[in-house]
Amino acid sequence: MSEFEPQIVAFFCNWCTFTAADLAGTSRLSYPPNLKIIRVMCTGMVDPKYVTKAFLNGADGVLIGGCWPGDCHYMNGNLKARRRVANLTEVLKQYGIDEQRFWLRWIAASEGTMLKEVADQMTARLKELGPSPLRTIGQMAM
Amino acid sequence: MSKFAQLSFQKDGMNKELAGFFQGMLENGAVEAVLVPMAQAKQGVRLSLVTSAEHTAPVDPFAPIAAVSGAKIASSLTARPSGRKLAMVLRPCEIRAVVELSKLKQVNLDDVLLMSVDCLGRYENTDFAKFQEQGGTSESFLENAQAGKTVTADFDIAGACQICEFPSADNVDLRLAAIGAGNGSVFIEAVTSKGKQALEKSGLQPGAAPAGRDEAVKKLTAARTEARDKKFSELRKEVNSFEALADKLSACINCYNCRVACPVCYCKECVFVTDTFRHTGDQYMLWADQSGALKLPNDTLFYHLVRMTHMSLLCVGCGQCTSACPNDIDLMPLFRTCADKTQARFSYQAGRSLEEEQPMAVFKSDELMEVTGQVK
Amino acid sequence: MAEKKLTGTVLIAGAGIAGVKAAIELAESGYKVVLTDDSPQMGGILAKLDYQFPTDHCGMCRMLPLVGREYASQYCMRKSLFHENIEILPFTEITSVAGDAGNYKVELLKKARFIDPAICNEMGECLEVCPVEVEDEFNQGLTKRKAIYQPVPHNTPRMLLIDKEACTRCGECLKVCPTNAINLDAQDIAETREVHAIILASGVKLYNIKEYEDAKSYAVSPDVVTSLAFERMLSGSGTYQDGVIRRPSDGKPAKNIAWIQCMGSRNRRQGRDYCSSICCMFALKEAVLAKEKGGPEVDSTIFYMDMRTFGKGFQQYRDKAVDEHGVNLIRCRVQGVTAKPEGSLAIRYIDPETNEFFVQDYDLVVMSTGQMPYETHIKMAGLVNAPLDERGLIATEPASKVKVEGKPGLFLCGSLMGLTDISEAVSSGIAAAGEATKFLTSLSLDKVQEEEIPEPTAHRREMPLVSVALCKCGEKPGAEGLDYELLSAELKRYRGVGAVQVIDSMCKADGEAALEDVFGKSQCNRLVIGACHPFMYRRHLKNEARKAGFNSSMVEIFDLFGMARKGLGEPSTGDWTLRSAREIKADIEKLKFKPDLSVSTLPINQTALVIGGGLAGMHTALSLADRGVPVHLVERAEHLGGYLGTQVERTVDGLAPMAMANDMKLKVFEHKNINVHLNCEVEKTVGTLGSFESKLHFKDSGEDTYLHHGAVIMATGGHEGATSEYGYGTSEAVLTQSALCKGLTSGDIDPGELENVVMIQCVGSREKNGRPYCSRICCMGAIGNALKIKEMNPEARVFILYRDIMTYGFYEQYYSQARAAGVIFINYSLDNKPQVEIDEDGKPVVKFTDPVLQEEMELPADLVVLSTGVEPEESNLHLAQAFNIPVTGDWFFAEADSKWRPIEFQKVGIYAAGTAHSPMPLRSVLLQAEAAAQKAYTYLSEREVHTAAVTSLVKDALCVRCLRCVRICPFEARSYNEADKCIEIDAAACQACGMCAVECQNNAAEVRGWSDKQLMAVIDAKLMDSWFSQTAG
Amino acid sequence: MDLQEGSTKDLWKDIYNTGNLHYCFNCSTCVSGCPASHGDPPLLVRSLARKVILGLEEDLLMDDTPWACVSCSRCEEMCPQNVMPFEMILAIRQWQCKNDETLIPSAIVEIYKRGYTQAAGSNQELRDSLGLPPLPIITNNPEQLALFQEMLMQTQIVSDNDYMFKG
Repeated sequence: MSEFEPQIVAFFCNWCTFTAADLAGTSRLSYPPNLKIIRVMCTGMVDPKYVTKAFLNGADGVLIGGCWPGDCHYMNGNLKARRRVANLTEVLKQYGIDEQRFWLRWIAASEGTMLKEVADQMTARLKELGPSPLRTIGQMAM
Repeated sequence: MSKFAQLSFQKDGMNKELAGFFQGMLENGAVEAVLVPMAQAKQGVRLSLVTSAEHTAPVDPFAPIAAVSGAKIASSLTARPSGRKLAMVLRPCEIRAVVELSKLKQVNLDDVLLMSVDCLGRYENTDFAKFQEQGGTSESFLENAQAGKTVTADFDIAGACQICEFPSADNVDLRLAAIGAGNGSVFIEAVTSKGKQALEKSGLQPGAAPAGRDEAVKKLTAARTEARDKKFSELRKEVNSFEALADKLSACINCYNCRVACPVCYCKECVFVTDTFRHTGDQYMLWADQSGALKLPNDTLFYHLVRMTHMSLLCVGCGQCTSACPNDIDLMPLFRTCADKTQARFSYQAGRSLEEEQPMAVFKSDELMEVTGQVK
Repeated sequence: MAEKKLTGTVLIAGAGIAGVKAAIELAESGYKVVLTDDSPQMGGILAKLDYQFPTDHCGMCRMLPLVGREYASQYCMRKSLFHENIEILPFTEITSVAGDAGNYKVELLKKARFIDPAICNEMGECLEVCPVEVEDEFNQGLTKRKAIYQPVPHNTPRMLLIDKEACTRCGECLKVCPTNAINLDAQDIAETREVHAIILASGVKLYNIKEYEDAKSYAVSPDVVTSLAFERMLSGSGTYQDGVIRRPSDGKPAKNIAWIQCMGSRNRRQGRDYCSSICCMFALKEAVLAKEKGGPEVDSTIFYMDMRTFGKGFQQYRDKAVDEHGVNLIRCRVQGVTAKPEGSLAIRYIDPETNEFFVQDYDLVVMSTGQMPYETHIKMAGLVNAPLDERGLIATEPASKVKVEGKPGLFLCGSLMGLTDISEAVSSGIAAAGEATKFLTSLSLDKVQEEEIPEPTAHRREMPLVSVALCKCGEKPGAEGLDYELLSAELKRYRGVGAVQVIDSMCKADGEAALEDVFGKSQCNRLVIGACHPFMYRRHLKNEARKAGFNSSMVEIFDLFGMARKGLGEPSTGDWTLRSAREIKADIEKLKFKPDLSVSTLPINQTALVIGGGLAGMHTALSLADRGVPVHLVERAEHLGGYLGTQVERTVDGLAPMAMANDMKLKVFEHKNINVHLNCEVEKTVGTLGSFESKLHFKDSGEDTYLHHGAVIMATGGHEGATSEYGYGTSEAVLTQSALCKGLTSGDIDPGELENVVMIQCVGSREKNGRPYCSRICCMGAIGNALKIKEMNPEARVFILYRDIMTYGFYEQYYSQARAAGVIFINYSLDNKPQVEIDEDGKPVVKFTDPVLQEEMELPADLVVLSTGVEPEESNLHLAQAFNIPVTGDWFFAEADSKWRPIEFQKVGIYAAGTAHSPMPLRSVLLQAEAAAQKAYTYLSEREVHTAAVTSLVKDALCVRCLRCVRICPFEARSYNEADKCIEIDAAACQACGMCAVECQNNAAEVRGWSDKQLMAVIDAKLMDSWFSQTAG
Repeated sequence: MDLQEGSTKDLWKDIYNTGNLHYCFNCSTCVSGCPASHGDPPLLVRSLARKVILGLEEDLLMDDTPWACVSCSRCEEMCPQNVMPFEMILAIRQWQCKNDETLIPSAIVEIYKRGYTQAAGSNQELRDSLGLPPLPIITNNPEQLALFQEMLMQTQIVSDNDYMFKG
């Protein structure tokens, strides 16, 4: 029985966090393959639908990575993302998916190390938590 | 300071008095039209748009029924305004929905005189029919309900109303106050200056305030709030996992009636019926391939969860979703418990005020730090 | 080649921020650019800064073109920059420049990198084995690097090179290099470029504490670092890896940190009589960040002489730093630092308030090392044989900061102009590009002609069938580890894939044929290309695809060496291949539902509207008109000239605003392209970039007219502030600086009769309950007048009571001149302002405290002269409404981004110039005017501009007009058309950030190419793979 | 202080007429590391410069601190404006003497009494921290001091004013 490998869908902003991921790559800071990175132009572009769908489709965790407040290429997309995340968290929390599985993190272009740390931490945390409760339902959302 | 006028009547004379009042308003040009619940030819009571003073006789604003949310009708009447002065007589939950819709530019209150009726609850449509057959009238309902007797032999007021903590409405110009008015009288309270003018024009003599009202409203609110909290904790115990949620929604047939009936689901067409969710056959096959078997329609849970994220911030707890469900899924408590959380997160309360920005319409750089828990 | 001559080409020497901005600007307006830099990296010191004042954020990417964005790279500029029209040559020296304006022959020397980037597969095996370790200059020597290194860690491609000096030629790298990309015997390569104009942007050096002896008494320990080193200590890519600010010596957390200002600056004795002009804000920012990052227990102290917070928002930043963050400011230039045996650093200083001495221990001392002019000036001047002025800087034309004196076709920008901060560097880059454009148009040179490739029709309605072309990069051995067979097999199996083809080298000529083959054979209507570093020649690949018959919006390009490869530690073939497969499948899904992205063209009304007839407005108008752009110049008053042009005779730096204004007036009125409207104001405006309509209201006649124009420049200027302090208005002898200036020129005031003159600075300025900002020009103004009095009557005693003398950059020399002339400068603090009493015979008596002697002073003055600062025009408020653009709390216009877009507004097509933006000296006003003109010209020079293909759209049938999208759009790109009752999109303004799409709950708002359909399909693909890879083991 | 009455505008011309003096912008470099600034009263070089520039004649005549200067010329080396404060201090001393032949700087008395003008003990702490031995101060050595004072008595200025030194 091989160890449980959590599936993490990671929405990274094109400007800061995706650059950090790149940087981590070139700096040979390997981060766990559990991350399924999806590049979006801005965290403000991440629709709650995407997160919900990811969970319904069996993701064990969802990570949204964007620029620090003030750094956003589009001025304030990350601030809007933060409100939406807070709202969606309240909804999912009631049924057993909470902040431990759904992360929003600010990771600047230079913070390759932080990206690795966040990825490692989240993977480790999810390994502790085990598979997402939604996996068992097997009711997909397409 | 608000102003009161009293309408006194003999038994079964309430609606006649009210009809007189509306007639006055129309005749004296306080408004040019009134949207108000009216008794229909055979049976039932429906919101009706009255433009002639001669036709106010059948008004029955306190009738314990709301077949369709008045907020939706308010939207159709004002989103593209007629320019004519209109009075709208609505229940508190409908008023709260109107408040949210006006923030969303779906209701335009410019030429509107907003009136509320005190609400002790409504019966589901079918139950209301029975209620009428059993000879129930608005007056009898008001009397019994204030005495705490809403239950009849085989039915009670809608679940939403049983846990509704808003018997009286805010953000209105005029209130039709029945709670604590004592039998044989209804009060008309002018809340805003707009309301005062209208009241004056209607030709009624201003008088004293109903002595027992505030007390009675407080008492009722307290009772309903208690019932609400009880319901919340029950439901949270019952539906505390996605499995439980799935069970709860197992009867769902994806007819989307709940969103059609929902007063704050204001989209022309729900995203779930747009191309975004229209897929090809092989797409379905592929999805089935992954898990071996695929429940269809496949997006039940997805739909309800997304509707919660979209609408719970604006949910006013009217319960129309439950009423509309052809398979008797009691959606109201699901939404209210969710709304309770989401609205609290942004210390927002749907329908509380016209000034408060809706949570998703504003954002600050130095808020919700706990979401990321990061400091520079 | 004759063709080349036809296209206007500009060489930009120096790829610092100013040079890069100039390059982007020229490229955006369609000219070719050759951008060189001596160093192997781009971005100058900016590459090292994670945070920039006064926002404490990064936003470099906001410099990228907005409208023409598809021609340039769209990612963090730390990675690097790509633009169709820019040839970037890092690590390249200019050895000689022959020829003259319009026809320069530039000899370049491409220094040997010893690693061929075309072959290098970037896996960095060599980095591992290289035995040589040297100080890493990117981290200011705080860390070590190998002899083989990557100049900037973010760089993509990595641009590895070998440090010639450090390399021992041991050959270890050669052994491990799988692609034989390393050649230790590589030679520098000489090349020639023919260009029409040259922009010098080589910047200046920073004061080097190792180089100069006057740093010795400070640099006594490794824990005394430079401000740039401290920047690296704070950076995520520097030494701040574990989130703690540590001492270089022993790695202990630094809690008590001191900054010492003016290291190497403001030092006549060392022949450096200038102010570096960035260090004060730099130190304030670092002091604040140290507290924010290090936590409350960190203590920040700055030792300074004058805290020069002259820029927009700087003073407010200082106040915040002190009041909210508790940064200590001590006005004392200390003599040295003492390293204590136990490792702490002792600084002895005199407390300016009490004249008491203190000795304080610090864990870390930061030396604010300033900018050093001259060296690069001399070098550059030598190259292009440009004259140097008496200050030792490259001489520019009197009023211009960017036009080299007597050298048409030769321009300056950035710190070569004198010492600048980012904001002015960026403005100057734009201005220099503007002057260059002017010059190129005067030679009637062409813009870059795009290769016309017919766009094949998109087969949208057909069932999507995707073909995949995998480039082997000419068998680049780097691709070993990627199993092309397995990958193609895996992809062939995937539904919706019509064909998979491995092509030898797509980027080479034969790639084209191969693609045509793919298109011909398969019936595919969409194409995914997998290649290495596709971002370098993205458009090339797309064009190839187009030629082959694919609609270019139906083509996705995948980087085989990108995410799939990165993040793998030691990749086993399987991992890399499997990852690539997953990523490509995701791309396939995204592509399947991709709509046809046809570029829309935006018609441009090639006329400009300039609001404000002051020097800024007139200069902008002339600059555009000279390039053949028709201009409407609108002025509220009866006459042109504005405040400066009608009130100020001379400025301290020898300009004559009034004369200049008169001269401009003549030109303006005579100019066939300029239409002057006096006595009128713009009441309201509708429209967007390219097609504005403004309603003009004439005050006396009461008439209205309507102007149609494609762009707007706000040049509303400002005026001297009002005051009732210091007995102003109660005595003839109390007057403002401008009154004194007029009096002196008109002769109404005779300096011969003056015995004592007292000037008071910052009247109502830099006060929370007054004007919270610094007006920047008052110190220079006062000094100018003081010098004039001294010159006409050396016997007169002139006192200047000041808070901080703001003579930044080379204005410092006027401060020195004034002191030399005997002007006496006495500092006062806000809590102990001078007092002015008017005695019985109306003579003002000034009372103040001399902080040096700690003594109350009293002096009857013949004149008390007040510097009452600069105020913006109230009309800004109205204009802001009319044009839907923001103003600051002080009523100056609020630009889009204080550093990266200082001239623009969020709303495209509207620009600000001069004092409308913030108070500034005349030369800077003209610089901004030039820049604003250029920004507008970029669009106004075209009949139509192509908006980006990827923009947001409205599905009207689904739209309920709730206007949530309008309210949330950060670029004012969405608006509600009252007449047609529908949402309209300004395709030029839209940046496709997708916020509207999320805000709109039923997707009535959507971004082309980023639809929910596509994104959700991608999510499917990502997870789908994970499911079977789990089951498949 | 009334700058109209109480100051001599051109005093600096008499005392220290160099182009450099006026460049002083009171940055405090001269004082922050000045050994004599440890004295009591401290030598505050920048204040002297300010007094000269303002022309505070009275004040300056009474001022003993110039005599506390130990001629280390650090101020000279560090002054960013090349004011040459040490030169200025010497100039002030000369000017003081010129203005009052009878002036006997208190510094001489100090030298007579303890062999030096400075509170040399003041940096003992620093010396200890650096593991340096205490300074060989003559007052620790009475008979040497006696000889020293005897020697000074030979000089004219001391013997002529011996009343100031005895007891």
